[in-house]
Amino acid sequence: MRYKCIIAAAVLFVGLILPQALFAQEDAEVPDSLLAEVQLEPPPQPVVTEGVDRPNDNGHKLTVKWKYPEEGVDLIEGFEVYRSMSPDGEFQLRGQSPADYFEYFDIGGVDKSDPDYMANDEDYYYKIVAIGKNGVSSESEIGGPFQTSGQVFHTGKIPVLIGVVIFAFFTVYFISSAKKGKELYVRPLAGIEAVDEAVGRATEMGKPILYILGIGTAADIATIASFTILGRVAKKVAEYQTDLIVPCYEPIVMSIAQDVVRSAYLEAGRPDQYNDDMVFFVTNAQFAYVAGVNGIMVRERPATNFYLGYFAAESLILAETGNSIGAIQIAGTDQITQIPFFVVACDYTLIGEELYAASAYLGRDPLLLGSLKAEDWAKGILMVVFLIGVLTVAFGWDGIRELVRVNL
Amino acid sequence: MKRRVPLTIVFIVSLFMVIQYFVPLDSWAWMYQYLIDWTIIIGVFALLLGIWSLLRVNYEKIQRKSENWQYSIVTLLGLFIMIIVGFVPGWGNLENYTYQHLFYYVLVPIQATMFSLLAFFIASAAFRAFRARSALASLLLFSGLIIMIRFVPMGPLSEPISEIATWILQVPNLAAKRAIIIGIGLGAAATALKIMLGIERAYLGRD
Amino acid sequence: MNIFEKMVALDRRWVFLFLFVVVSFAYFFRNSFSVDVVTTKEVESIYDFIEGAEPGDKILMSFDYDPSSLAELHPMSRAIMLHCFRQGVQVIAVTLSQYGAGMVEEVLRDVSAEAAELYGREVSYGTDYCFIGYRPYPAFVILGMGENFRVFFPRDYYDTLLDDLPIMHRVRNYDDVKGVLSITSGTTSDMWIIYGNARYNMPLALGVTGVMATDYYPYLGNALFGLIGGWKGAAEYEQLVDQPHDANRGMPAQVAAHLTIVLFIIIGNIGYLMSGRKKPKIGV
Amino acid sequence: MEDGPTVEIIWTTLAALLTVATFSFLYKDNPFYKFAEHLVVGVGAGYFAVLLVLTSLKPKLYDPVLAGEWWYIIPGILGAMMWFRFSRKLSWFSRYPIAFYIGTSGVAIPLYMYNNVFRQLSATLDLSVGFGSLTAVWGILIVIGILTGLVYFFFSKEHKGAFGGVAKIGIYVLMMGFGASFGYTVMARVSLFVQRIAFLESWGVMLKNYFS
Repeated sequence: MRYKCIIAAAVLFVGLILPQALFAQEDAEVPDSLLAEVQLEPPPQPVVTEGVDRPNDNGHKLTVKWKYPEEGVDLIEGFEVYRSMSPDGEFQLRGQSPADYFEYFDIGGVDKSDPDYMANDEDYYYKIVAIGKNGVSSESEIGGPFQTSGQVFHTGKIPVLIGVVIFAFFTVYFISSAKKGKELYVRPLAGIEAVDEAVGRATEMGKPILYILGIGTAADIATIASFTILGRVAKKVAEYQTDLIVPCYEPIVMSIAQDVVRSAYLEAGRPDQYNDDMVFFVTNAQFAYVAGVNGIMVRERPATNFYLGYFAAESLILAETGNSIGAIQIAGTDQITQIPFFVVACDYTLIGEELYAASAYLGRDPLLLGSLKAEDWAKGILMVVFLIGVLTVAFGWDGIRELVRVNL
Repeated sequence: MKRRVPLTIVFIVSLFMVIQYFVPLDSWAWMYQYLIDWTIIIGVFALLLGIWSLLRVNYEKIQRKSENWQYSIVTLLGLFIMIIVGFVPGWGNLENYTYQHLFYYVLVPIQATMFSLLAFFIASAAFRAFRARSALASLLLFSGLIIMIRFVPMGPLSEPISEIATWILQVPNLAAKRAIIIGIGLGAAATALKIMLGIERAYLGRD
Repeated sequence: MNIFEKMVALDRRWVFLFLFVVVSFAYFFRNSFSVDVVTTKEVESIYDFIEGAEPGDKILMSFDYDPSSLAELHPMSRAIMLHCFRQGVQVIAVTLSQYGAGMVEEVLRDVSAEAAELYGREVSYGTDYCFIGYRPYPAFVILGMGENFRVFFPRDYYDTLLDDLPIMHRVRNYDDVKGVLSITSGTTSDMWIIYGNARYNMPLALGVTGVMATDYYPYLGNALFGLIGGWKGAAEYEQLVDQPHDANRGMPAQVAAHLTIVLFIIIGNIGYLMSGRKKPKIGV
Repeated sequence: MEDGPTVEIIWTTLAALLTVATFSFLYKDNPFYKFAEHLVVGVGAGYFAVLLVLTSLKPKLYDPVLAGEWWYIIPGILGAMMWFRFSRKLSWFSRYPIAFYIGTSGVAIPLYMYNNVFRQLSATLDLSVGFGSLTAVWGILIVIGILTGLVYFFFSKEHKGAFGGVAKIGIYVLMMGFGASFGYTVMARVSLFVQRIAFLESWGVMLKNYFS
């Protein structure tokens, strides 16, 4: 744990301190003001008041604001906004603004190669031209220098940060208290209890077990949760000496699944029974994969099908084909659009969060269950916030509602 | 080396991914994009493992003359043709005639048809599961049926049915979705935290 | 095995066959019979909204989809625009979708030509409709248009100053249009609710894909005054404006399919209740 | 590249036959389906292999490195480490790129916290809940539905007594939601099938025009 803290501190240092030091701002110099040429009956002059950097972004954008006398609005067509990097340099047209609107949001390019590029922490000068309806325009004095800059921390995301910190605290706390030997109760879940039973059933029938990890990548949390459950299933399979079929959609997922199954066989004391052909790659075209898996189902006739991980539209095709061959089916996904189809077509479905719970439950390390306690606490707190929030909103007070709002 | 280094990598990368969410700076955005590029590159390298696995499985089937071995020839043929016409320099690669035509006239129609089988499976699943077997199943049946009947002209009944359907979509449907989404959020965040801290490490295998 | 037991244990391939035949039949004879689409309140309220508009009123239509969802969303865009042109309601078009501009141009051209032919009057650019173009950062654009359309769109898609378009005369922001309709296949629908309606409180309605529709029902009656979901919603609108087209032609097959499924569910339930079997189950 | 009518007919006929072969799976597994299935698996894998190498590996690794962006060699090396899996003894090297890949899942922590928790919370509080109107009543029902649904997902407490009763209401709400989603999806799935019939129809028209 200690070396992780050191690394964390180092990453934080590099990330937060260094950019500050590198991009330290210099004092801006005061520009010379230029007098605009005066002609006959020109509209009133705009006066540039400020250039405001938008908070919580990477810079490269600036809102320039100006003042304009009320009586002038009817005399002009609108404004043109010009920008330059020096008060006496060449001013370039950035855009227009309507006659009654006294600010302009100047969006510059982010990339240096972009002709529109607007650098952070550099001086920019603005000039506003009021275009008179009589064809005569009048220029403002040059405003500036204004700077745009990137922010180190997105203050609109503070609620998320607080949420993450509190939740991380709960998780770590309950896992470490589980390590100290505190008993944690977890209610039984039908889908979890069915796992071992399903392996036994396949053994009795002398048929294989099919395990589908879904079509997610190895970076999807649902897939990673599924690896843990696969480890448990594979171990049982090895103990019972049943056949296991794991057709994969993604090569990295396949590689990891091979390691997981091999380890499970090793743990069950039958490393010689494992071979890489149990976990194989089919294809990475979505419905071609479905066609392949369907073929495997109707030819190998597995007794039990597991569908655990990330699933899209193929969920129901697989589950219905599995149903037609009479397999016991256990499914679980965090894809909300697919849960109804699994519920309808499978024998046991782990709904959303239950998939993660199952993963914690069936993992090798019972300490992982501590995280379930943390999730429950978070849910409890959320329910309280919900209730208080709804009540306060109903009585016309927006405090709570604004407190939890994330402003991206 | 075998466990400690990978777990450290996971921790560092995860931590960066968490922090970058809160930091809008260009340098961080660049780093994030750069690391996402890594995953793409690793993914493409891993593809060779996938292709190798596909070759091996099918080759063994043919060699052992196991059941349906003839079809494995079809798979290998499809694979080889695509790879050869796609990779041989000067043959147009992605614009190659055979590559494009096999895509449009083989891959697309079979995949689209496979997808369209859902129309039938959704019907058979509804037939089998939408039965008033218990209170729970009856509710499923009721709300599913109302939403489907909405489609069918029913004369004077249409009006109240469409009202109820809208209510179901507005109230219980939304409540159900939100509850599940929130649960998933907490479960996923907890799992990701355990992965980051190296508590959840089944993906590394043993030894 | 009595008849009820047979009904319960019916081979699913009968369901397949029946569905296949019925839907194919409905599809091939789609021009021979039409289906009276049941219109829903959420679609009717959009129709009533435009029906209640005076000639010369203006509607902002945001086409926030790209060619990939054209097939699903075009029928509703067409029906709504035809309705506007019929009523003499002027359409200000904008797109917040990166790949939308070329497509919107085409849609506007086709539908205005069709309306001109249908209603026997000239439907011309600049007076009956205009297209102000595309800008990135949809959230900013929605906020900006709440102040003044000219903030992000000083000129239209064809580089004409907005003030030179008769339709845009004295139109500053959402206050000067009767309402906003966003036809969308992505997240801009949320932005219209959060940044548009919540902030500027203009009447807002959405046309969305079938998959998205269930997510927006909760906003009906508060943020949204109407909602059109997928082909079904489009078919309703086509019927309301009496211009049945693509969406309506798809309806016979849809109704046939839904009816078939409902029928089989009923068969299954009768069989189940009469035979007293306990299988099958749902898996939770 | 333009095909002549005869060539186009041949290709389209192939596509139509493969479509029919795939549909035949609805009846039962058969040689035609087996052929279509094995063909699409091979073609699909080949298609994506070529596509990914040419559209991902080339612009992300080959081109930048040639252009002097040497730092892209690092992920290249990491990627190549995946190939150590071909040797049983050295396969543990592949854990480094795998660990990196898994590590990127860390982004899920703040993202899920925002999308799944805070956004849902805000969206719910933004609904007009209050007293008096019907929508307000529905608003309150939605909140009750969400809360009971969350109670169903409690793992560390037994679903017994009053708590169990609330959880039971929760699962009822979930079920109604599932039924609604299921029923609503039928439309989209049927249109997929209609599109396939439309394709077969256009093939028929094409044949008819060609031979007459």
